[in-house]
Amino acid sequence: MPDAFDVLTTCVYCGCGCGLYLHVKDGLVCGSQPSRHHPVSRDNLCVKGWHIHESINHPDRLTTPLIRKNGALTPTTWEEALDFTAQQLGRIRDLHTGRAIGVLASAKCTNEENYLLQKFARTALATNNVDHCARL
Amino acid sequence: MVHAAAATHSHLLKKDHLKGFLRKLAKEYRLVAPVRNRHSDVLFTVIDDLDAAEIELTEPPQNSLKQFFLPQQERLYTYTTTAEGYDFQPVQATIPPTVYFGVHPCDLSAVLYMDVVFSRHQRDPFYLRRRQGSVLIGVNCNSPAPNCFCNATGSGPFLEMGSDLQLTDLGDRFLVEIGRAPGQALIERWQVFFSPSADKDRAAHYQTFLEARGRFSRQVHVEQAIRQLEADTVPEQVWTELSLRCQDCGGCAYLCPTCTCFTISDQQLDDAGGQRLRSWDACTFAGFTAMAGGHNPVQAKTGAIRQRFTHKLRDDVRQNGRPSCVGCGRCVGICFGGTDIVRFVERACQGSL
Amino acid sequence: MAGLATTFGSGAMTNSINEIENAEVILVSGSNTTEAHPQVARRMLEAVDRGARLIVIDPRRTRLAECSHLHLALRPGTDIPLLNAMMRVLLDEGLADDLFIEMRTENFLALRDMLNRLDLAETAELTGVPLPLIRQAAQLYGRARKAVICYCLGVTQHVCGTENVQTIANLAMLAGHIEKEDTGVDPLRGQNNVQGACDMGALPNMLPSYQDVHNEDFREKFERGWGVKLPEAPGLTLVEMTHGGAQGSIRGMFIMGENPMLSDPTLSKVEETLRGLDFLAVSDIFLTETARLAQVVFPAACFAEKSGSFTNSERRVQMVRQAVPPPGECRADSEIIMELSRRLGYAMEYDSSGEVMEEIALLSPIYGGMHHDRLEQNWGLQWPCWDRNHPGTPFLHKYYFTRGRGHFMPANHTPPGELPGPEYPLLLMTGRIYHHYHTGTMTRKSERLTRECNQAVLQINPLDAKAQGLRQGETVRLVSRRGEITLAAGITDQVEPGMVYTTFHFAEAPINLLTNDAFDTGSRCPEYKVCAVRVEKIMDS
Amino acid sequence: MPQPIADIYLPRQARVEQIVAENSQIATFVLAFCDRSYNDGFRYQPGQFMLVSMPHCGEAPISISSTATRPGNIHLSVRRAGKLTHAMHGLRVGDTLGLRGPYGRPFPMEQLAGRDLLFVAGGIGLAPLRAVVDTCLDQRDRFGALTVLYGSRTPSDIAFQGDLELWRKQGVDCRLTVDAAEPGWDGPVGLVTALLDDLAPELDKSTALICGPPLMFRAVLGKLAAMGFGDHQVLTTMERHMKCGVGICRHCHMDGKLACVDGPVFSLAELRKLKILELDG
Repeated sequence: MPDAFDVLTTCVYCGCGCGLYLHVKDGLVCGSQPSRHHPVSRDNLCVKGWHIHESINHPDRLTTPLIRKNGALTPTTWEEALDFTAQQLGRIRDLHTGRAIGVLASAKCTNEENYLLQKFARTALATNNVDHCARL
Repeated sequence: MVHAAAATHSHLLKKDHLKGFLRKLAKEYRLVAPVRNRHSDVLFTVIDDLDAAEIELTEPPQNSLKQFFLPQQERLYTYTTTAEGYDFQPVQATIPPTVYFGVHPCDLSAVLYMDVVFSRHQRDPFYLRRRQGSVLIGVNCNSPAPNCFCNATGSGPFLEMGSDLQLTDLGDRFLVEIGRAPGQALIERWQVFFSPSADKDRAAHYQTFLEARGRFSRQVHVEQAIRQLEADTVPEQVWTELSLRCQDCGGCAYLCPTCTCFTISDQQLDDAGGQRLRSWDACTFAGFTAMAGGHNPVQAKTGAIRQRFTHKLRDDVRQNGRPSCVGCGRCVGICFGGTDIVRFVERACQGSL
Repeated sequence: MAGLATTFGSGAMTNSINEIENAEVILVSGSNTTEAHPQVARRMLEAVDRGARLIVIDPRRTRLAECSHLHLALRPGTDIPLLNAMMRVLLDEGLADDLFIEMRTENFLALRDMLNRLDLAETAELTGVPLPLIRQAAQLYGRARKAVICYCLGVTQHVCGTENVQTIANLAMLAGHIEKEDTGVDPLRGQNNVQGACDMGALPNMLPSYQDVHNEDFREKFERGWGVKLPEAPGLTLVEMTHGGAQGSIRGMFIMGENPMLSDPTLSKVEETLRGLDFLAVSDIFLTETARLAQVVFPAACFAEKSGSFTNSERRVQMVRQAVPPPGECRADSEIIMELSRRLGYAMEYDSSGEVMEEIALLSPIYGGMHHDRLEQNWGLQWPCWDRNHPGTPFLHKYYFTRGRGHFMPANHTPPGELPGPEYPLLLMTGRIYHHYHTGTMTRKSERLTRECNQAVLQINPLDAKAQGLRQGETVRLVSRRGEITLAAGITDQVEPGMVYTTFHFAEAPINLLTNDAFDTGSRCPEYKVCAVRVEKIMDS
Repeated sequence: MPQPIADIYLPRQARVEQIVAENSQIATFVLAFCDRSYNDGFRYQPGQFMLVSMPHCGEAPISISSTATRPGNIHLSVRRAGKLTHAMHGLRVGDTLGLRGPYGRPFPMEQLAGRDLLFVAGGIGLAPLRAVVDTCLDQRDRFGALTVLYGSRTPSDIAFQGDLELWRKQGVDCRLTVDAAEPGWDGPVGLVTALLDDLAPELDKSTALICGPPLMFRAVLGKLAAMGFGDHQVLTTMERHMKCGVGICRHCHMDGKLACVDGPVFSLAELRKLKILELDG
């Protein structure tokens, strides 16, 4: 692998869907540039796309699962976070049926993730209470 | 600009042997060249696997060498704030010696311009340490792209100086001219790849130049616009129109091979410190000139737009004798509001030609 | 996008973004295109430079309005009468496309009768736009050979959002401006994958590919595919879920990459609801306002750290490719979902996002030919793409509408849910700005974007500012019946007297504390574009 | 092979030795480089500026308000304006900050020798001029009469009171005015331009040095012109956003000139050739 390379991906900052290259150096995204032949970006990005790398490496990124203990969110393991979540959602589902569970998908996540999430809601949680902020 | 007689110390490199030559270079240098990737975009790319890379020498690459000498974002220092004090540690970056192959005349001119900017008042260590270990192998443009206008900025389509080696495509072979000592050294080191050029090769070179010069599809009156700016006769309305259309993307400056404005900012990483970053900036952003407390000496958008074109076409001519627009055409057609430098030149010259 | 679904059968842009620059007339309604969809605006301005006419319908004098040939500065919430008036002009002047109406549409008589009952002068009066301007706009639009209408949330975020959209569709069908290349009706989607999230069935009433939950056949198909019995009753919408109150029917929530604590209307109610839940889990990349209320927070991978696909506004399904590994212990949302699902007794095993897409193609007809290996090539595919050999669809409704015939849905004026009065004399509109995206979760972490803009600004007309004795940049209090915030005053004639405008990106000035949770009965879309407020000067040193 | 290039962007650690609160918004920080030998060899000229680093705040240009004729430490007088200056106001004696410089074209002290100097300042604008006044006082024989006109918002906003006191004692004609009086103020109220009415400078041997907010600046220029000052007899120092300080980053552009290397000190004659906000309004 060269020390620096570019990966073509799709911008997340509006519905236009520009094709942009993320510039990766030493394992970090440190730049972005438009694709010239992409039908939407056509060799330029808006100011948000040109600076998209700045929020990827941001030190405020969450990097560990958090769980509320004694009122405060504290770091925990994936196992505990997943087990606890599954147990809680399962309990509510079994006690009140799936109608008591709401699931919000995301207009910022991928198609595949949204598909999985609504499938998860409709199968594992037995609810059609799944929506996202399409109208906001 | 190019004369048949000028190319005295020139060599020939058969196209069949180009890859072999590059393979030798790649053993001792990091190799960067314009590569057409699988999405059909052409980018200057660090070449890891020469056999897998499709080197593209005709379509101008969408990025320029600026990205390598002045990266979009680079870490200058890390800093710590402890009880002992507030201390900066330089980032120990190792910069491998790099051959930049297949650099078009516009981009070569741009590097020469950057060399001046980064050493005129003070020598910029971060730029120069990248630049010092670099070898530039240029390739003249036989068929300028539709947006090119380097003929109007004096930076193409052929260039005689600026690179270490300068290649001209003569069909089945390249004519190779030596620009500077590192180029000479390369030729000597791998002389087996090269053969002497004959008069007919140099004649073909000149003929190719003449043909290339006739292949520009745009006529951009850069000189006239420079005169208008110098005489301060660009109608105010032109600035107003352009600034209404500018949508603050910064793309023209970021894609420009000679726009070297940068900013320096700190990013806190934890309680004990952070890093100081240098990143590209653009004079068209309002925040470029805004001072702490909010006052901005460049108040209207027109001021920022005026700065962009005036700097490129007037101030740099005053200072360096030539504009810092190298006519590469990268900013042409990419503006969200249709206000690229070619449109500016057209508008500025309207009624004056 | 319920409005287009009922009239055309598909709720998406009928054109490709690039077609816009070939249009002869572009009608933009309720879209601050240069700021919210820069690449679309780029095509509009390119069209203008080629000689096209640009008509902008917007209460504010946006940058696009300044670049336009006709700016119809309507009173907020009067879109329907304005468009009805335009249609009446088309009828009166013989600019209706009779052949198209005859061959391709139904229910035209209902529209014609409604339009003929219209008093043009009165209608124009209602909208605040001079009748000659309306007439001119109608003529431009009606006479064009290729004309597109682009609209955005300025049209949909009203109590009558669905009717607004239907009225736009009526106008396009009346003029015959649909079915052709470079001609159509284009709702611009706000977020990067809103289209995809809808396509994927992240909707309470729709299974993937807009297959109605009500419909037994569709349900059966998915039950066979997924191997479980599916719930029949449509679910609750987002606002119903987040506004249920502390004792609402929803007891537990799982929120993936959304921040309703900033994006939803009447935030105090959202907070009450979320705090009242028995359990809340949030998956996000930053600790958002919503994540702060959760019992469990999962650190998610961002777009640069995973692979999959997004569907843009022009229905183009494109690859998202992983560039770097996720930082720390972050995991992709898909992994999180699969882990939870397994623990809840429904195992989902996918080795890659490509495998998920294969299942999507199997069950969602419009994605029938979408496979990652195909998306990898070229620049993705535009749905509908029925099978592996289908090239995708750059523009919709060629030869026939998705629903068969286009259905005219005549609508009359519906006043906004809340209008200014003596106590709250100003009309507040909300929207986006160029430098920030949605709730600012990502963009406000960017050094450059925050340098350029890091403050909520209340646009207010110089006359209103003067009446209050406000200076440029002064911090003011903005109050509605539901709450109050403080923010900086930006005095500008971009807004008319009596109107103010601001954005929802800033957590320190959460404008949705003020907005009205009245919403459109058709689409459940909240009325963000109109509510009544007052501006108060803050009296201190 | 390439020779090592000096790291011109590397800030050096400096320690706060003393803090003088000039008013509620302005404080003067007395600083010395932690590296003693560097500190001892550090030289600068009046009108030059330093780039100051504060943790997580980046850098900002601050003009030096002390004189090189008193070596050993550097004074930076700072008004709270943005993030960095606010952080500076949180410093305590003994804390450290980052410094690099000095940068910029200084006041042409050689050319000012033998002339009567008229200083006109508003608010924080006295900071860079303070460096000149103190230089003149330390080399008293080289310069003619010294007059300082200083405008403040209110009497309690008057900064540099200690300096004004000292200057008076050394024969500098210091005159103050305020925009709005407070109880106990019996001095003039109004713009600093009004103070010029009472002066009758010998034009052929006078130079004016001005620094202050744009409105004041323009008003003073008008007045001086009316009094007969030629454009060459008026000097000022310009404030701009800066990042590199050494003529590369271009944030401080002024119609073809750069404030960091072509300035910050300019004569009015030089400024008149430029399209800048300060002159065009």
